[in-house]
Amino acid sequence: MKNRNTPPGDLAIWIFIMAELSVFAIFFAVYAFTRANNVELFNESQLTLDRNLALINTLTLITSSYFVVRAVAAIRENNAKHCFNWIIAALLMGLLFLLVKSYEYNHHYSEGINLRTNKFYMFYFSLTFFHFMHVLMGMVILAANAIKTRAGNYTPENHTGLETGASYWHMVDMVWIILFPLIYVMR
Amino acid sequence: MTYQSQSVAKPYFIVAIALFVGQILFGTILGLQYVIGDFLFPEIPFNVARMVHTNLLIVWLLFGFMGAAYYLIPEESETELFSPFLAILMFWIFAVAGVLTILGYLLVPYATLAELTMDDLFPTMGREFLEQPTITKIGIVIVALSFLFNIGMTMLKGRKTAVSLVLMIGLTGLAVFFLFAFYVPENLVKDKFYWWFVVHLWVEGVWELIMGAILAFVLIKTTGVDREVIEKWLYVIIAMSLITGLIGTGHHFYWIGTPEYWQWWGSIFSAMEPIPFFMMTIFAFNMVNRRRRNHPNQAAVLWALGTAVMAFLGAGVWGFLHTLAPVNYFTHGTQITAAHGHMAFYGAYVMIVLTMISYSMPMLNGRKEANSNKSQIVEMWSFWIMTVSMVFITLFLTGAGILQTYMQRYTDTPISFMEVQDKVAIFYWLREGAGIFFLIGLIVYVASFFIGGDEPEATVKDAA
Amino acid sequence: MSETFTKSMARNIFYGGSVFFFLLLLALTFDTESALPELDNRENLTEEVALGKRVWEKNNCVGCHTLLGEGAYFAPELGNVYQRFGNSTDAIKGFIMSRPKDGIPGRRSMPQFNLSDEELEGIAQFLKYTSGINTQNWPPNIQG
Amino acid sequence: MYKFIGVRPCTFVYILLMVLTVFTWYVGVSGLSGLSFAFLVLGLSLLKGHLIGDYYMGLKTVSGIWGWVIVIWLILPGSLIAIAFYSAS
Repeated sequence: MKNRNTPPGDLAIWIFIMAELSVFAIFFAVYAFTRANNVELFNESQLTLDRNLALINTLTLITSSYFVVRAVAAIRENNAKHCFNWIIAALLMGLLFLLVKSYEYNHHYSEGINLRTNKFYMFYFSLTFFHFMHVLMGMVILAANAIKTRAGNYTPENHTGLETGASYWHMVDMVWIILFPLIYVMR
Repeated sequence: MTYQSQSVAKPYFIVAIALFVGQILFGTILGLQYVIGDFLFPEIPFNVARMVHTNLLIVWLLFGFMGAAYYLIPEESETELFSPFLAILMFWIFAVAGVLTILGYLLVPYATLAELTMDDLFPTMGREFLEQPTITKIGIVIVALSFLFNIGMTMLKGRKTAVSLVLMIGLTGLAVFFLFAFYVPENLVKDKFYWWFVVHLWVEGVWELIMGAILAFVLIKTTGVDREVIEKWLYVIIAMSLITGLIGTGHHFYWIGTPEYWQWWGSIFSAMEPIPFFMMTIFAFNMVNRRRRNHPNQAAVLWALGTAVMAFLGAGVWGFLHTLAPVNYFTHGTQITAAHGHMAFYGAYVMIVLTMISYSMPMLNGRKEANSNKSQIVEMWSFWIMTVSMVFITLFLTGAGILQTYMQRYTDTPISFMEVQDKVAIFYWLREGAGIFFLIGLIVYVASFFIGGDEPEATVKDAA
Repeated sequence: MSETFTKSMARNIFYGGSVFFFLLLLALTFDTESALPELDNRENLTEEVALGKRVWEKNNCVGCHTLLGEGAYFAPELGNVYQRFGNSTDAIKGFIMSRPKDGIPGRRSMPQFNLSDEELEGIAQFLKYTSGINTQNWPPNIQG
Repeated sequence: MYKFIGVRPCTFVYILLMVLTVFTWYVGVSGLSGLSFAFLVLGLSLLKGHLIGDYYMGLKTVSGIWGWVIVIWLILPGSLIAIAFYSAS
């Protein structure tokens, strides 16, 4: 049932989302083509990454995104309290993602691996760090949403602000869903 | 003119145009020196003429920006300027400092100027575009701070609009990033790296905010489109400018001793830098098409549309041409860069200042809304002569640049710089010709202020 | 549901986006700073080189030449002039000293700057130092 | 919101996303390589992205171009990645 012409949330965030997605799309494509010219280096370096931690992080982000979906559903059912709780749960999952990723970074740095080690790590760090900052940004937005929910600013009729934050958060999740197989699995 | 104090903008604009004339005169000297190497040598060597050319550009654009702010801010804030006296005082300080600096360039060798201004105490001279003696730089900071204080206080006591806020952020950023001009480390790589924090973050960062704000102001005034709509798009466009432009700084960090990853970051983000300029073009035409009134000042509307198009071509398209690292490897520091620089500066910043002058000068001269038809027609002629000339300057420099890139960099049997310069001389002659036409266009522009002054104001019917 | 596109959201994105990408620029700047020691040839940055850089600046050399591709495009690139002149600082000094005071009829010529011996040595050492910076293999060939 | 035996559609989608993710991880840790596995994993990820677009972002209820933005976005890098991996093998 198609009942609207524009996506949920403020159209301004969708312009922003499109810009962000374009950057990621170019980055992904450039990664793939650079890999095509350095297959051995990429395959070899890829093996040093921790796929288990990446799995945890992927599940974490999907779960977090799901919580945000429930938060929006809750406000539509006029339950601001549940909505708030769902957002907090989503934020905690975001925090878990950051912790796991930081642990991973720390591990790399302790081994002396950084942006400049080789082409693969250049892409690995650039893409994941760029995404890492998006998670941070998304959490700031969600936190603002949580405060507004608490203050009773959202109603079942009007909760565009929450939808805006939710859309951005799902975008961050979706980018990771492509990033995870591309960098950690595909070889 | 709604507020008396807006009139302080007038001397700023007049000096801006006078310096513009000087800039173009020196431009034609430079163009000639490209083909007649000993022209005016050793009295005015190339480096001095170039310094005058670029510094005059920067200074007159700053005069233009300040004049624009002094006109725009009171009107947006719906209040008189905080201190017209301070504005006039700063005008004289800036004008005198600017003229003295230019005279210093011309009258004594640069090394002597460095001695005279005691550059050794706090060395900041001798870097491209930032050649001003340290004392002049300090003067610029003082003028900029007083200026920001003046318009900031005006905003505080009046209405706060998105246009004035964005303009204020842009001008503040301009002052803040200029501070990097005082950081001149011994380490050449660091020197170059932070030099771009002035140059890039100006022209591909905060200046775009200034440009966007002035364009939005003129569009609000001349089209009558709802302010909400224009301001909304202003925010979206400048957001895109900074999103792409900040990391886009990386396109200057490919070959100056910085890590390789800048080639990737710089290429990806600067490839998106044309987007905000494209949006600006769409935005300007859209607003004019949705106009609720026909403004009698058609010249100002022409400038506004022109700046949107030329900024996209010069900054967007010509920038994209050589921004990707694999291309830039061959084109870095050739005439391609010069071609891009000329059209981008003209399209984005020269034309936006001329847009503002075109819009506000009639009121500053006591007219109600617009100049006479006769004057506007002359002004529009100057628009076309200058703009078409600039297109040709850019095309000829691009031709020279492509040949230079091929012969000196790309081919298997590269030949030396000076030999290549001889081989592409025809393009420099053509460029000089286009430059003369530009100068003629500029003379026509200046003439438009003295023509049709005693004729009645254009009305909507006449202009439409 | 009606279309929502508000000025306040556009403003928030402008502020948020700008801060976000400025922080990213700072992070990359920080990383660059830590990478520079391997790239910028600082082990050869002697007193003499520092003096040479001052000479370079005081005479506005960048007003005609490019250095690592930045500057004016009127005279040859100097980032690799040391190699182009056969890895010889003497050749560089000789060239600078021999410029005619009144130029060359009809052609471009470098001015005669009347540099002292100390300044000449400095500028030559500065250009030698510059040629040792890791520029990711730029320029493409010896012609600069 | 429409529910099926008391369960929201988004919950079904959530479970599906989790299962597909574990499968992708399994391909990774068991060292399965080669073009067919790369394409399988890529295809599943694009499907996951589409599910997020439709059910999480709510684009399923949007008609017109905005309803397609995520699909279009997925196809662009998706096909470029596929071409790159194909050319590398």
